[in-house]
Amino acid sequence: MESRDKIVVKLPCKPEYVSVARLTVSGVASRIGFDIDTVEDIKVAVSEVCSRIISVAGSSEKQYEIWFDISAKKLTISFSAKIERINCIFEDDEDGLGAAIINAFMDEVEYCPEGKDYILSMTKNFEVISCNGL
Amino acid sequence: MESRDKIVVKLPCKPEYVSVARLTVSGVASRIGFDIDTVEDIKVAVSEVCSRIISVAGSSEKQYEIWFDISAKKLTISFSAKIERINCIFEDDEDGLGAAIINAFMDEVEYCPEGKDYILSMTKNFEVISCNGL
Amino acid sequence: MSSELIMTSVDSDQEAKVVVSGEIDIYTARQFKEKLYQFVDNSTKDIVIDCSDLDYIDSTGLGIFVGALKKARLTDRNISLENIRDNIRKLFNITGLDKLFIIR
Amino acid sequence: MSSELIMTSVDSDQEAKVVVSGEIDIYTARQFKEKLYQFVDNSTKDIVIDCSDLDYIDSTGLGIFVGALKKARLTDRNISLENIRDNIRKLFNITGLDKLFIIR
Ligand SMILES: Nc1ncnc2c1ncn2[C@@H]1O[C@H](COP(=O)(O)OP(=O)(O)O)[C@@H](O)[C@H]1O
Ligand SMILES: Nc1ncnc2c1ncn2[C@@H]1O[C@H](COP(=O)(O)OP(=O)(O)O)[C@@H](O)[C@H]1O
Repeated sequence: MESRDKIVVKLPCKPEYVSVARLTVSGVASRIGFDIDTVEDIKVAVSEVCSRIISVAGSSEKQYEIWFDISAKKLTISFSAKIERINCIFEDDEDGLGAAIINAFMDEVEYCPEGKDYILSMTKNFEVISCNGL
Repeated sequence: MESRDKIVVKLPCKPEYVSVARLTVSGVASRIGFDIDTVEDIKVAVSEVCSRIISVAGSSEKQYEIWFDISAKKLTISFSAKIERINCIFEDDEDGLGAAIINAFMDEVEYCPEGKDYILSMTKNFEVISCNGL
Repeated sequence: MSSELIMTSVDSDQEAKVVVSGEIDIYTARQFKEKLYQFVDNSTKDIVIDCSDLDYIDSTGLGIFVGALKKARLTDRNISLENIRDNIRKLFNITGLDKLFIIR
Repeated sequence: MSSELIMTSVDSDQEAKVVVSGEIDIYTARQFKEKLYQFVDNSTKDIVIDCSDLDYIDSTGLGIFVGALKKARLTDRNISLENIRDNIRKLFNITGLDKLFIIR
């Protein structure tokens, strides 16, 4: 598999389509080689972000996008949506259940990106054999 | 469910991601209420188009898009890709196995759209009770 | 494939039991919340929720479990969760909710 | 979830049998084609393909079955397909390939 593939999914800000996001992310994560438990974790984390976007979007007429960036070492998933006056979608809820789940399942999470074209970005690394002298 | 939802998936022109398209279309079709057999049919038809696009695209650096248009009466799935000099992706193969499958499973197929922003479009109707005097 | 949620419940002399199957997410949550809260309100016994066929739950769903527990506690009752699958059990551990519920 | 394809084969005195499981699509097709054609070339008996665990096949995969049959016919042999699931059987009917293969 080459080093930088991109996949994008654009969905309406409606609760009924979060299941579509879950299926797509499962497909991507398993295809690129994550094991079944990790696929489940990534799916759950993505679903939390989707739900949050839908909750804060305020209008079901809006759409959001999920970007998958696939490289040899990691999968980065970014979300974009035109949500007015909101930069941090998990603001006031950083110790909530949703954020706790995302933090536990992803390796890196960028919650409040400044001046970026996405509103949240998170990364899962492929496991690599440690060379840290262990 | 409201009358016109749109979902878009953008994928690399690479065989390994056709399975992602299949999962996504299964998710969409089942979410909007098609029965399990019809979901399978639509999935198979979409997969045929994806494979064909990848075959004629010529380069795995390209991307293609699948557009889902959801209305109360039907699901329309359109495909777009920047493929030079090709307007009809099933040209010379209209009696091939792929086209036979698509024709059998979808209610309408537009194979060679002229002056459109898609290269193929197909529709599956929700079953409706016939009022044709039957 | 489809993420439907089914909740069935029995409130007899012996037990107050809820069986949830399918997926509890932002789409199915509202309906689930209503049904579960109503069940907790109408029952007078400790409640058992059987999760054998619960495939998926998100933070919205977990919040509803917590809400139901708070309701139950108002009348000194408890909620225990039965037959939770590993993927869901993991969520209870991560969020610390495993310490709130009786899990068996 | 993952659309891997597994093909195992036995070529004994009694039978020449291939078991395919998983998904045959544009991604897994090339590898499948090589293996199946090689098996047909190396065997001298009629060939049975067991499709019990074949979840999915697309036109590329069907084309490979046809190609294998043409190869087999060159030496007067046949290919029969066993235990095809309904969703895949449907594809054979639609394409007319059900008349080409012995399906049982
Ligand atoms: N570890 C915990 N122990 C007890 N209660 C908790 C715990 N984590 C969350 N809760 C409670 O669960 C409910 C839902 O949590 P959360 O999803 O974070 O709330 P919010 O809806 O504000 O995002 C809240 O009432 C919160 O206080
Ligand atoms: N109904 C049929 N009966 C016999 N052979 C068929 C039938 N349909 C297709 N074939 C053969 O199957 C092979 C693959 O078909 P197809 O996928 O249409 O070819 P292509 O690769 O040109 O698209 C071809 O050799 C074709 O002649």
